[in-house]
Amino acid sequence: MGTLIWMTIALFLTLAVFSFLFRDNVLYKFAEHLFVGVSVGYTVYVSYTNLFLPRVWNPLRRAIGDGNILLALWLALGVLVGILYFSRFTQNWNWVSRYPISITVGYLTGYSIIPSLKARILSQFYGTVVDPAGDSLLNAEKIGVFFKEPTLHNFFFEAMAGPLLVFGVFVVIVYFFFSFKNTNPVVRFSRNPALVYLMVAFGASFGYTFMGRISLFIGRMNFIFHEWWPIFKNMISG
Amino acid sequence: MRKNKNAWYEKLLAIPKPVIYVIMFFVVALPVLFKMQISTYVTTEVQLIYDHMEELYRYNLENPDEKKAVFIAFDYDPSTMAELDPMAFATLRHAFLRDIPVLGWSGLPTGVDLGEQNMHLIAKEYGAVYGEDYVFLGYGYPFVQAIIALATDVKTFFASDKAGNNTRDLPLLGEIYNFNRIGLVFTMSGTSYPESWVTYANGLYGKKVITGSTAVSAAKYYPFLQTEQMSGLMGGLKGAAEYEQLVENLEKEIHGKDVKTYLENLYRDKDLSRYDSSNYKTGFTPDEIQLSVARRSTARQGMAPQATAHFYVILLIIIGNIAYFARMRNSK
Amino acid sequence: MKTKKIMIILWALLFCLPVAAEERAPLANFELKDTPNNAGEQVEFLFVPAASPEEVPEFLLHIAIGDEPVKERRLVNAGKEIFLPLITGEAGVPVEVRVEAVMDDGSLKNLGTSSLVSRGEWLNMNSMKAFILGLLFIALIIFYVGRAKKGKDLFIRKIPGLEAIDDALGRATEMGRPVFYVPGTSSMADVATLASLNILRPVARQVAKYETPFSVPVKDPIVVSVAQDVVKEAYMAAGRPDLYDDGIAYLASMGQFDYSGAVSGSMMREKPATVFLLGMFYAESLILAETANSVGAIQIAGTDASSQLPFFIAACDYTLIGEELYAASAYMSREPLLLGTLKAQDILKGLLLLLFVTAIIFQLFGIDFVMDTFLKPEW
Amino acid sequence: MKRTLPLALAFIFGLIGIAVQIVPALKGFLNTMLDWMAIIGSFALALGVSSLTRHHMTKIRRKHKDMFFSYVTFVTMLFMMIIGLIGYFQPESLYQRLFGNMYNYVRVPLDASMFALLAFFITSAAYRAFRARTWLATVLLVAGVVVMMGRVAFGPFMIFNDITAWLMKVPTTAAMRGLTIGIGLGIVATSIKIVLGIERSYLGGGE
Repeated sequence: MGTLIWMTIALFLTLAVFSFLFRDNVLYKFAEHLFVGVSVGYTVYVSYTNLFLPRVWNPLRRAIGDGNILLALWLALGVLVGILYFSRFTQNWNWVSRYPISITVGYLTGYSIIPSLKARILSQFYGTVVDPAGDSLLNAEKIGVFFKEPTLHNFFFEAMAGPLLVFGVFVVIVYFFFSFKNTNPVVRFSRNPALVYLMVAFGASFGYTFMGRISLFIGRMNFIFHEWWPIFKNMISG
Repeated sequence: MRKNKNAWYEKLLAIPKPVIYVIMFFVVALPVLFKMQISTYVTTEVQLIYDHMEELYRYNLENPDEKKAVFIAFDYDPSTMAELDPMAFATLRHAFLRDIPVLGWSGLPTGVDLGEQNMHLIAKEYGAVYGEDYVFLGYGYPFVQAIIALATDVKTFFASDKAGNNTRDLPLLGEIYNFNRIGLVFTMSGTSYPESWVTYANGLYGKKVITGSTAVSAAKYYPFLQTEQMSGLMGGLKGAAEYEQLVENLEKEIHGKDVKTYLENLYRDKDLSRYDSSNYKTGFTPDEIQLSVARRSTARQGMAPQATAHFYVILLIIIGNIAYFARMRNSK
Repeated sequence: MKTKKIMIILWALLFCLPVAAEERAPLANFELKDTPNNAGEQVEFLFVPAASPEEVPEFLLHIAIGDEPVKERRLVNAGKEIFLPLITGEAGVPVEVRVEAVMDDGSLKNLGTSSLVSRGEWLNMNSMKAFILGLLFIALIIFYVGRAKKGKDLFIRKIPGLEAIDDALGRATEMGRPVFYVPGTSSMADVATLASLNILRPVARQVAKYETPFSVPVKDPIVVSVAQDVVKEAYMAAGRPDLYDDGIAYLASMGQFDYSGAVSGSMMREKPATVFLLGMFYAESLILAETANSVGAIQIAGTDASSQLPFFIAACDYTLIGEELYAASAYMSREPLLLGTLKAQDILKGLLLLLFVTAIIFQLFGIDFVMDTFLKPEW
Repeated sequence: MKRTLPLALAFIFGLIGIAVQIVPALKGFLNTMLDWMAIIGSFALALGVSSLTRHHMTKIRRKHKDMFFSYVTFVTMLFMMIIGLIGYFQPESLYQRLFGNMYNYVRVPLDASMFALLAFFITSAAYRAFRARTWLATVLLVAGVVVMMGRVAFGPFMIFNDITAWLMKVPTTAAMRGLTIGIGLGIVATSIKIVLGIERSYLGGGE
């Protein structure tokens, strides 16, 4: 019985959210504000139990208990810096809150430099010279496969796949040059091919994702028809 | 350009969004409601999975004292449950149907409860005994170390299983505790964990790795199939539906057409003292039978609304384009 | 006589050698190695079984790390080499591994020990390539910023999404409807959020000038305070501090979908004429973009999340694709400092492309040198 | 103090961020640094909650017509925090169960349903965007439709499945890779600008 009540609440909230598709209404407003409240309350709870206690409070107590003064001081300093955020609640001292902000921003941006260079630049280029198995993308053998057995499949999947990939990466990168004029022959030449690659990629990704999004809605329908309804039916029939 | 507001094409071009939404709602809801199923076409990469499992079954028949197990890594959490649960169900079913021992864990902290729950759920439908036929180890963390532990003795890595039993007390783990006696590795995940399984389990120890992935990430695993680093792949609901179909055919062959009667009689003549009620309660209520039967076709039931929704959107696009061209022609 | 004796012994030895060699043929080869490029928190144990699985089904390892009690691990002989990372925790920890072979009759045979003291390195050579590339980038930036400061005119191509901003803001003013600015749904850890806040400033200044109602719903608590500062300074710069209110930038909610639900709700109620969706987005991108479309707003979107770009392209009027988001602050401010970095970025990109083409050409002739030296990322 | 010190802090901590990656000996410090960021971030949460509170308080004070719903947000927020924390310190209590139910039957379905709205939005976006207005829009349209057909292809239509595989493997990978490289450069450039103090918008931006 208890489960049924809770599941009915879930059903009601599901329908309230879907009602937004037609127009903004009281049900949706209620669901939306309830959602914000529950979610923020939950985030505060999680931050306290999963962040503050295990990563601030307990290590601090342990560090003091173990006599690890250096670590304790460092953690306490972190707490102090964090407290500087509260200066935003004052009128004249609110610029103090810039300190924790610049520390966070500085550290996080500095930290992102080397991984970005590695993962987003070097390894992407490297992966365009050779495939994961270590074969060259401009592989004469694969083109040979096509000439031995000239099928459409071999043409697109073997012979042309590598060269087209390399060409595509090249023109797309050139397309995003900002400081070269359109009269530059390389820039002018790669413009249209780059746009074709981009549009194919966007169209294909859109179509590819469609299925996943529909699955989500099917999930909700399954909940209503195959989870809530049988239990409800059993309840009223006996 | 003067617009003819009453022309048919103008009306089609400006279909109000709520209308699109309502039709969409029915296009998906009706197949779900009427449990419509469409026949699935089994692709080679899914057939491979089935064949590998059957091969393992034959091996076990020939070597009854040296049975090999299936290892299932439930590397997913509730966010990708809709797509990956049906795969896990089909795999577990196939293993229990063929009496293949099953070991499992989850590589995600948020997937541990889900994985354990799923194992007990399906085990119950085949009367499998915890500790003898299957074991859920818990949270495989740190991930790579956990995989490597499977090369030596997994009992030293997991001193106790998820439920807190000492792993040395579980008879199954006394026999099967490392890769030597594991025939297949399944990983179901929406993350990049399958790549790690390929690197370590396949690369280092030559194990056959089978991947179940979400539809979105399936594309990136095809290269691994070509190089045979992966021995099979299920992508999204479609892959799950294919495997589900194959397993159901097998089940009908073994248990007969009527699953309901099979489930009702399952625990009738069994020695119930072997079952630990903290894992699952033996016997089925009518509700549970209904859910179990429904669960055998979750993925295939998802396929029909999937297909209708796709056709609906393609139809919409075609209508939009026809109307657009009609407007172009008339304005010229 | 003596020589004869020696000769006999030598001959005997020579004949014995194959026998002795066979006896000494190791059942396994193993070695402890220091893991390079780390702080000594881990060492590696490389084990290559030489005996067949029938002969030696298992090996027994006795692992001693520092003062910890000796651990035993069984290693099944699969005929494959095995690579075992051993955690030492810090540099200077002695590690010793003794190996025994478990023969098929169950007897144990000692194969010897391998030991080592874990060692930390000063520099992670795996990151050096990226580090040097970063230094090169900094040098280029300093060079081109210097040139820009001297007043050299730097060309920058048109970016349609940014050209449209003025018109979009003007439209909101004419219609008397508000402007919404969503600075992405990520935290400060994403550089895209910072890029978005860089665009927020000129937008806010323009909005203040036009006296248009403005709303910046945010998802992350730190981003809220930064966004408030940015908007406040922009209103001051526009000479309208009287219009500023701390409620312009506010925290709408903290989770992915409660945030998008709350923002879509506000859009439906306040009917903005212009909506900016700039920054890092996840699946909620389309919820925001479609709702904005439903209320008839002009949407200017931009993100570096390539998985969300298709949705913005499909649903929005203007989209800043990937990198354009980062170029925007230079484009809009025309500050020489920022334009200089943009030029440096292009030059570096050109150099990398050149390197890439060279690597491909060399690779075609079977020379991996360029590729391996300059492009191979080592983790 | 107001501007120079924050810029200096960003510079120093930026260098620390770089250093922890190239000096392995600092690895232990990296974890401490991450803890530090978590500590500082946990205080920002208070700012967030206060901003949200302020937003809704203003609505209530101005007697906005939706002020009732602002109360809904307040009450549920406090309710979740209080029962969550009581439940945390009294495991297995009624509070913990109530909190669990609020999570499973209120938050989870709301989250899933909001996410599921995408099924509708993606349809209307496709209807609007996939029109052959220009030749480029036609490319987008054809690629999109072919892939959609490929995703549910069966029997004789399996050819679409092959085309889909090719489209995803070659042109899509190429374009995404090109984008990723450019974005990577943009990220690095922006990061360097911030560490060097060239870009200072995040401090409010005034000179």
